[in-house]
Formats: sequence, structure tokens, C-alpha cells
Amino acid sequence: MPDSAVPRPEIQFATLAQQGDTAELGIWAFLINETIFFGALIFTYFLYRNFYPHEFAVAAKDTVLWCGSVNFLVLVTSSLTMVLGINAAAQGERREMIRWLVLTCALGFAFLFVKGYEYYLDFLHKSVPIVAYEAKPGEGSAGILFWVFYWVATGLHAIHLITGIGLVLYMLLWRIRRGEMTPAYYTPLEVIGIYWSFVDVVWLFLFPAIYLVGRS
Amino acid sequence: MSVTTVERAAAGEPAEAEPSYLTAENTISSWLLTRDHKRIALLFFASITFFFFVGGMAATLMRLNLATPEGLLQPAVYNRMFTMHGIIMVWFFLIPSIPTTFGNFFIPLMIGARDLAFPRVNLLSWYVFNLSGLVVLFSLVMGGADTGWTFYTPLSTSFANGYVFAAAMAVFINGFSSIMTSLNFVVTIHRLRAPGMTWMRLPLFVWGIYSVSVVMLTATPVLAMDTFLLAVERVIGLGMFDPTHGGDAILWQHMFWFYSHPAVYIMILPSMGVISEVIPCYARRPIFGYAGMVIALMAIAFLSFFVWAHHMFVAGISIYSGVFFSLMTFFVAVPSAIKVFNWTVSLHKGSISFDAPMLYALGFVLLFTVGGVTGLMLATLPIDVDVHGTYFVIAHFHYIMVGATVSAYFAALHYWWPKITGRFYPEGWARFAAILTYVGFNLTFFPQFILGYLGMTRRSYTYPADWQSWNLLSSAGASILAVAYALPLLYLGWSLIWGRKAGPNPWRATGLEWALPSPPPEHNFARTPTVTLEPYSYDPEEGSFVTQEGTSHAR
Amino acid sequence: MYHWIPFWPDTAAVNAIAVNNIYIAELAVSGLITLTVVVMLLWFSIRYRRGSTASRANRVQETWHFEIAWTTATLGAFLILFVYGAQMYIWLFTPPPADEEVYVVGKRWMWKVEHPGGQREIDALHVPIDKTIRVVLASEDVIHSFFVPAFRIKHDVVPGTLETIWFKPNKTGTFRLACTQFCGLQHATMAGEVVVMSGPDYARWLGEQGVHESLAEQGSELFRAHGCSGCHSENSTVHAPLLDGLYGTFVHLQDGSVRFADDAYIRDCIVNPRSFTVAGYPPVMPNYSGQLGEDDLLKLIAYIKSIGSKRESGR
Amino acid sequence: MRFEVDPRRARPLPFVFAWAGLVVLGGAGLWTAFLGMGKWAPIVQFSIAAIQTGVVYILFMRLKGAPSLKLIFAVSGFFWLLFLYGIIMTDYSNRQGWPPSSVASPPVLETPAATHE
Repeated sequence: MPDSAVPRPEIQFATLAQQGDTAELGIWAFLINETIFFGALIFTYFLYRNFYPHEFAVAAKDTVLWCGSVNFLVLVTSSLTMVLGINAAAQGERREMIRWLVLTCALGFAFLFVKGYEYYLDFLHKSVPIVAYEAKPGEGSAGILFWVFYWVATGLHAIHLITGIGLVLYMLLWRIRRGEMTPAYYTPLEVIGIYWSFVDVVWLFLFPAIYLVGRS
Repeated sequence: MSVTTVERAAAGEPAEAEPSYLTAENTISSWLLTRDHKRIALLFFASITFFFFVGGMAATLMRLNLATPEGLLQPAVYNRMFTMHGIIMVWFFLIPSIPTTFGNFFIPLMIGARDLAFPRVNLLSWYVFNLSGLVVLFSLVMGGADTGWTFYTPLSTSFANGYVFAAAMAVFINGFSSIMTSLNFVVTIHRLRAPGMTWMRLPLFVWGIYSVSVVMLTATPVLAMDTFLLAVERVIGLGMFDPTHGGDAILWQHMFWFYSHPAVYIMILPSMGVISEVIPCYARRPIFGYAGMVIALMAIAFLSFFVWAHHMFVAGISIYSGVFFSLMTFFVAVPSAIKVFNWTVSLHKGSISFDAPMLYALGFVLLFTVGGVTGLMLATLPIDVDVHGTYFVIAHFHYIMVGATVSAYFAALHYWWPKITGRFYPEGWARFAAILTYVGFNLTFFPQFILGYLGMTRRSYTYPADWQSWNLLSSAGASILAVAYALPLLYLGWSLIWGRKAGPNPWRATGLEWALPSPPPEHNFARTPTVTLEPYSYDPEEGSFVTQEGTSHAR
Repeated sequence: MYHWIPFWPDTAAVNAIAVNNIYIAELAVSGLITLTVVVMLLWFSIRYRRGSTASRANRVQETWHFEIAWTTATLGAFLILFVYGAQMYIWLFTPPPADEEVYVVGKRWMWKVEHPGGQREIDALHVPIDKTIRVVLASEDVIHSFFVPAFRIKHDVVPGTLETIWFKPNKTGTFRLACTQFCGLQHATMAGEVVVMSGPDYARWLGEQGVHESLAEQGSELFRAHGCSGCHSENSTVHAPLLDGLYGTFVHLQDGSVRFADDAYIRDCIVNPRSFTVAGYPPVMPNYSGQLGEDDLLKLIAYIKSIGSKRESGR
Repeated sequence: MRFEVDPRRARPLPFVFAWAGLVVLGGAGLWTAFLGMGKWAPIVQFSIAAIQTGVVYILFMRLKGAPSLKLIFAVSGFFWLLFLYGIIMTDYSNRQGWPPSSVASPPVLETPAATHE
């Protein structure tokens, strides 16, 4: 790797190590904010599920369990491939790094594909409030609150995932191609990896909230 | 761990040789694409000043309308005016005011850093702020929203017919700007302090900005989610706050005030920081009880999260909850009281000169005290039950948010004006404006306390005729206040060209920012300073002072 | 007793006297704090102005004693105020046994009042003096807030729930009634008057309203018209709980919880029956939300209340 | 070119194990949904989610061996959520007539003396 590819620290930092450390702290500060953002949404869910347990259970029976479970697997696996990609970057295995990152991206797209298909099934089941909705017997007027939550939560999660895919693609198509990710400085990848895993964590909570309520 | 040591290779030149940040480059793109925190601060300053006068215009119309019971405006117009006044003043002036301008400009200078940790994010924050500003202006131009700045559901979701969606989206987008700015400050203050700049040597302004950033970072996402759900409900017609589907209309208020009560402290904490800079400088003595001030700042920031439902004592929350929030509100008043006492005692055995920033600061202390004690009344449950939603509340929070915060804003503007521009402001005019602000403000808002206890409800375009004298008094005060707020724009503008040139340290102050030439060079410190002293090492007896990196200056 | 104070609002209820007292106490404390700050500020500013010859030697170095002192002082004062306020709040917001009850429905932009005898008024509320009046509040659309400055009482009216407040007027006259929660275009004019009358005057006023049916009787008609009586009666084929004597008792629900049958409970049961299935009964009741307006609901509640009290008095 | 590999980035095996653990835990959560656990089901399922979150945070997001400041940042989001959840619940848990399915604190009991004058 040519020496010129090793970036110099920005003007406000003394060393690359300090710059990298600060960037990681930055993403963690951002995640405080993201945690509370999704946490507030999930709070409304807890609240209404607590008020209307029967309505929620009935309404949630129409969620597509296999889609949610497959997506759980896909997302957890993508977190792993992301980490392996960063490991490869840390070890200077450029080819391997690219392979893992491409796989991560592909898994991200797979998630979106399954999610899209699930949305289509929801449409067929008439679970789209306003557009196509039919209250199931027993779900009362509160059951639709579950579906509002479902669309808001999965929609916001998908937006976050799309952002993540965009960032990985930016790394692959721009920063890595220009040879900027070296074992000496791969913090951008590290930061994106942390963000990616956080999107995964959101799904860990949405999965029981959406798919497991009202089974059995 | 948290300390930078940089010896830039080419640091042999004397600092004066480097061009100032204002003159380093002069193309339009050098401003619009700048990563220099000082330039971004000026960009924010321009945006915020613009919104201050837009919001002020709305306030002028309101006070004109209320001068007579018959009013001047159509009810629909009046309703939109107070809504837009609230939204613009809260999110587009008060919340970003001090952090994005003086915070941006002086945090790196005060801690001895070359820039904020994420300069690009900082610039992006300005663009996002302006984007949200465009959205709110769109909403305003199209006719405005008519819900009040609090967007209470279900009025905002199902019944209001203004541009509520656009206004809510403006608030949502604005949140990103707050988050980016506060994230930047938190990380910068943690990671980029100069050697020797320990936590207990930070100037109180830095502490103020740090505490406010923590609050912004943790409170804003709740508002973001809340406005997002509101926007969804507004568009599709049903949602989480919809009582016809079993939703709870009060949940909106809980989540809204979870942000918006801390937001009040977002507005006041940086001002407290400013006042803690100004008072020692003009009293020529160390601040009284530095550690106590720091603890009080952080305690206010922390406790501010536990008091939000005091906006909801009559909203139908459980009475036990009401009692809890009342107790917490009394608790949060304690550190505020400590700060007032400490500022006051900081004058003791000083050598006080009454320059314009000091006049603003003393005005701040007095107005904040009045706002504070009336806040105490509002924390007392039965009184709140009575005066909630009346002009008493309006007067109370204007004392804090306008009286105190805007005074501090002007104090900061005058105090740091020589540093920012390299020119003195005209002292006589500035003192006149400071006194005029104080008089006009009290004349405007003190009558509103009386009106409130008499039972005049807020957000009303009309009122019974026997209250007209008080309202007229208030409107008259408002016109004085308008002059007092417009005046600095004129003489500060004048001083940009004809003002006397200022040296590096015209006030003989101790902070690191005064060690730099005025205006500062592009990359601040050619050589990272090493801090050896706590701030505010003034000596009133000798008239001498020692700056934080250890240079002592005799009288 | 407060008339000599300038700029003081009317004080026309027992509640208002209590609030006046605490308000005066707070004014005194606030005045004291403000005065302390102002005096200190002025004194220091004058004595230690630049150029004055006052000695600056022996500046206080150990500041923490002072800080501890005024922290404890303010904390103590605040806690006293808190306790004083909190117990009064609980008293204000816990309705005592009532002599009279009225139903008030907020609707953009008017207050609709229904007396138990069936008398109705708009933007006016007639009440007798020296009686404890209980007001049950409901909203048809957005959040309103019921505010009578002369009584120092206020409560938001939230759609989807019923709120109860009380007051006991002690002065006859006409007082302002206002809405303090912004509710749209004509919020400012959503006001009315509360007329406090002597007992005989009030009885005469009630009689003059030309009403034939009490609220409960109107509710009884609705009870039949909406088919409630088809299930909730002794000779029904559907297994549904009887409502006689329900009001004011504890109800055991299917999910094991216990609810107190008050106005709000009955309202919840009508609009959202599935969440309140009574233990031992099948969940078959249809959902009436959207079919009944708030005033119809209040009539039904008045009816169910009346058969509750009939049963009791019969026993 | 010489460089030191961050020891936490040297071996893939811990991450693979963590991944397997996550999948197993996810499967367990799925399984509990069909057991008919009633009101315990959400508690168990969200506890599983919390454990999974811990695994992801510590290993995938490299909190293990990170400076304590990062740890504080990572936890503080959840810490603040506790305030949000806990304090709002002080209201909902004993609001009159809310939530609909729990014991409301009984108000001072009275039936109106007479519904007719």
C-alpha cells in the first residue's frame, strides 16, 4: 500500500488514534439519541399493549411470522459478516474485507426484499391502516393501534437499514477503492459497524414486539 | 486520555502573522462550505437573528391586537400568529441561540482546541437548521398552523386546519440540527481539551454548554418520535394519540413535555454560563463558589428530566403523579436559587464597572429571580391549578426565556463582540439599550402576572373590557422592548465598519479565548496552550489578573 | 375578606379561600427572596463599584459553608411550601360527597350543561350557594379546560375520559367561566358564566326550565333505543351482567383485576366493552364507540347510576 | 508495512460463537411464544431481547475492553429510557380510570343522595 494513502489526522486532532477514538465516541453519543428515539416508540407500544392486551393479541395474529424470523436470522448474520469484514480490515486482508462487506450489503438487501414481500402479504391480509384495512373479529377499535405501530416501527427501521447499506456501499465504492482503509486507520468502518449492529439491536426488540405477541 | 497535545510543525511564526478567520478566504464558497467553527457560528448568527425578528414580528402583531378588546386581527390570524411566534421563538431562536453561536465560536477557543471534533457535522447542522427554517417559513407563508406551539392532540391531529404537518415536520427536522450540534459539543469537550484543562478548570460557560448538550442529546429524540407520530396521525387520520381508537391524548403531552420541559433548561443553562463569565470579569474577582456553580448546573440538567408533568397538573394525570412532579419541581428550584445567590455574592468585595455586558448580566439576575420565584408559585399545586393556562404562566416563562435568556444573549454578544469582530461596540448606546431592555421588559410582562391572576386566559384574541388598561400597558412596554431589541442591530452594524479597533484582551479577562488576537486566526492556536490555572483569577485589590495559561497581568 | 387587596379577583368559593391563603403565603416568600437578592445586588453594586474606597481585603475563600447554608434554607422553605400545596391539591382534586351534581360537556366552542333533573343550559351554569357541587366533565372533540377564576378551580376535559371536580360556592353572583386550553378558532369566546343563587332561587330556577324528563329518564329511553335492555335485563336469553345496583360497587373482571364502578368505568365499558369483560360472562357486547355522543353517554351513565341508587334505597 | 492488529480484532471465533448464541436465543424466544405463558410471555421474550442486546453491544459493537466513557455513553441511552418509562408510569399506574384493566384507586365513595330534586 502506498504511504500517501495513509490519511493525515484532521487539523483539530493530534494523531490518527485520537481521531479514531473521537469518532467512535461520536457514534456512541449518536446512539444514545437513537436508543431513546426507538425506545420512545416502543414505549407507546408497551403502554397500549398493556391497556388493550386482547385487542393487540388478536390484531397481531396476522403478522407474518416466517418473514420476521427469516429477517431476524438475516440481520444477525449480517452483523457477524460486518464484524468479520472489520476484522479483515484490521488485519490488512483487503480482499477478504471486501468479500465480507459485499456479503453484508447483500444480506441487507435480502432483509429489505423479505420485508417488501411481507408488506405485500400484509396488503393482501388487509393489514394496512387506511389503505386496506379490515378489523378482525375481536380486535375492537384499539387493534388498529398495533398496526400503526407496526408500520411506523418497521418503516423507521427500514430507513435506518437503508442508510446503513448506503454507508457500506460508500465505503466499498469510494473509500476502499481509493485504498483509504488500512490497518493503521479503519475507523470509518468501525463506526459504520457499530451503527449496523445497533440497527440489528432494534430488530431484536421489534421481533418479539411484533411477531411473538398473539401467537399461542 | 482526554487531552490533546499538538505542536504544529510550522509553529515558529508569531500568531499575529496568521490572517484572521474573517479574512483568510473571501469567496462565497469559502463561507458556505467552511468547516471553521467560527465561520459556522456566524452563519448560525445570521439565521438566528433573522428568525428572532420573524418571531418578534408575530409578537408585535399579537400585542397590537391585544391593545384593545375588539382586536385588530381576524381570530384565525391571531391564532396563527401566536402559534408561529411560539414555534419560531422556541425552536428557531431560543434553543439554538447561545449554543450554536457563542457555543460554536468559543467552546474550542475556551478549551484550547483547533476546532470542534466533527466540523463537517457542524456545517451540516447549519444546513439542516436552515432546511427546517424553510419548512417553518413555508408553513407560515401558507397561512401557519393554529394549534399553539404545543400541538396538543387531538386538536392538532384531527381538528386544526392550518399547516400543522409542515410545522411539525419543521420541528422534527430542527431536532436533527440540535442533536448534531450537541453531539459535537459533548464529544469535543470530552476529547479535545488542551493539556491541563481539567474538568474543574473549565470556564463555567463550557460547563453550561456541556450540560445543555447532554440535555439536548437525551431529550430531543423523544420529541422527534413524538412529532413523527403526530405527523403520521395527521396524515393518515388515526394513530397513537387518537381517543376514538382508544389512544390517550395525554400521552402526547407526556412525550412532548419530556422534551419541552428540559428544553426550558436548554434555553437557560447556556445563559447561566454566559452570566458566570461576565460577572467575574466586570466585578474583577473570582466567581463565588465555582464548584457549587458546576454542581448546580449539572443538578439542574439532571433534575430537569423529572419535572415535566408540572405542565400537566390539571390535564387529568393521576394526583399522586402531580404530587411527585411538584416535589421534583421544588427540588430543581434549589440549584437555581444557589446560582442566583452565588452570582449576587460574586459582587461582594469586587471592583465593579457597569459596562453594557454587566448591565445585561445584572438585569438577567433580577429577571431570573422574578421568573424563578413565580416558578416556585407555579410549582405549588393549588396555585398552578388556578393560574395554569393564564397570563400568569405567560409572564413567568417570558421572564425566564425572554427576560433572562435574551438578556444573557445580548450580554454575550456585547462581551464577545470585540473578539468576534475585532471592533468595540459604542458603549453609550449599548448601556442605553441594556437599560431600555430592562424597563421595556418589565413594563411588558409584569402586568401579565396581574392579568393572569385575575383570570385572563392565554391564546385568546379577545378579553373582557375591564382588563384593557393592563393590556394597554403591556402593549406599550412591548413597543419599548421592540426598540431596545432592534437598537443593537443598528449600532453593532455601525461598529463593524466605524467601531474602534479592539486589542486581543480589551476586558482584561482570563479565559483562553482572550489569549488570541481579535479576531482569532483561522486555526485558533498556533501552539496548543497548556493550562495551569482555574478560571477567573482576578484580583480586585491589585486590579491584576492571571490568564488560564499562567500569564499574569498587572494593573 | 380579600377585597382591600388591589387587583384581586373575586373570591366566591370555599376552594378559592384556601387557594388565596397559599397564594398570599407564596407571595410573601417570593417577595422575601426577591427583596434579598435586590438589596444584596444594589448594596454590593454601590459599595464595591470601581473607584470606591471600600476595603477588598479578606475576601471569603471558603465558600461552601455559605452554599450549604442557603441550600438547606431554601430546601427547607420549599419543602414546607410543597407539603402545604400538596395536601391542598389532594383536597381540591378529591371530590367530597356532593349535594348537587352537574354534567358539563365541552364542545367547540361552547359549554353544554345538563342538570340531573334534565334541565339544560349552554354557556351558563346555575348552582345553589353553600352546597358542594360535583361537576362531571366530558369533551366531544378536543381538550378543553373548565376554569372558573372566582372559584380558583380548573380541570382539563380530555376526550375519551370523564373528569370530576368539585367546588362549594359561598357568595351569590355571576362569575366568569372560561376555557383555558386552546381549542381552535373561537377558543377565546368559549366562555360563559356561573350563576350562584340562593337555595330557594335555585329551586325556582330549576322549576322554570319546563323540563319533563330527568336525565336518568332520558337515559332510560336511550337504554331501550340502543338495545341495551335486550341483554342487560333479567329475562334476557343473553348472559349479560345486570346493571341494577352496579354503581358504586367493585367489579371483578375476567382478567382478574378489580375496578370501582364510577362514572368513568361505566363510560369505558360502553365504548370499549372487550377490555372490561366481567368475570363469568362471555365477551359478546358490541362496541359502542362512535355511535353515542358524549351527552348520550352521560344520560346512560345517569340512568345506570339511578338504578344503582334505587336498588340501594329499596333495600 | 508493519502494523499491530488490535487483539480484539485478531480472531473470528468469539464472534462466530456470539452469532450462534444470538440465533439460539432468538429460537428460544420464538419457542416461548407458543407455550401459552400468558402475561409472562412478553417478560421472558423481552428479557431474551435484552440479553441478546448485551451480547451484540459487548462483542459486535466492541464494548469489551473499551474505555469506560464509551460504556457510560452506551448505557446512558437505556438509563434515560428508564426515566421515561418509569416516571410516565407513575401517572398511568394510578390515574383515575386509567389504564382500563387494573385496580383504580377507589375514590371517596358516595352515591348521589338523590338524582332528582
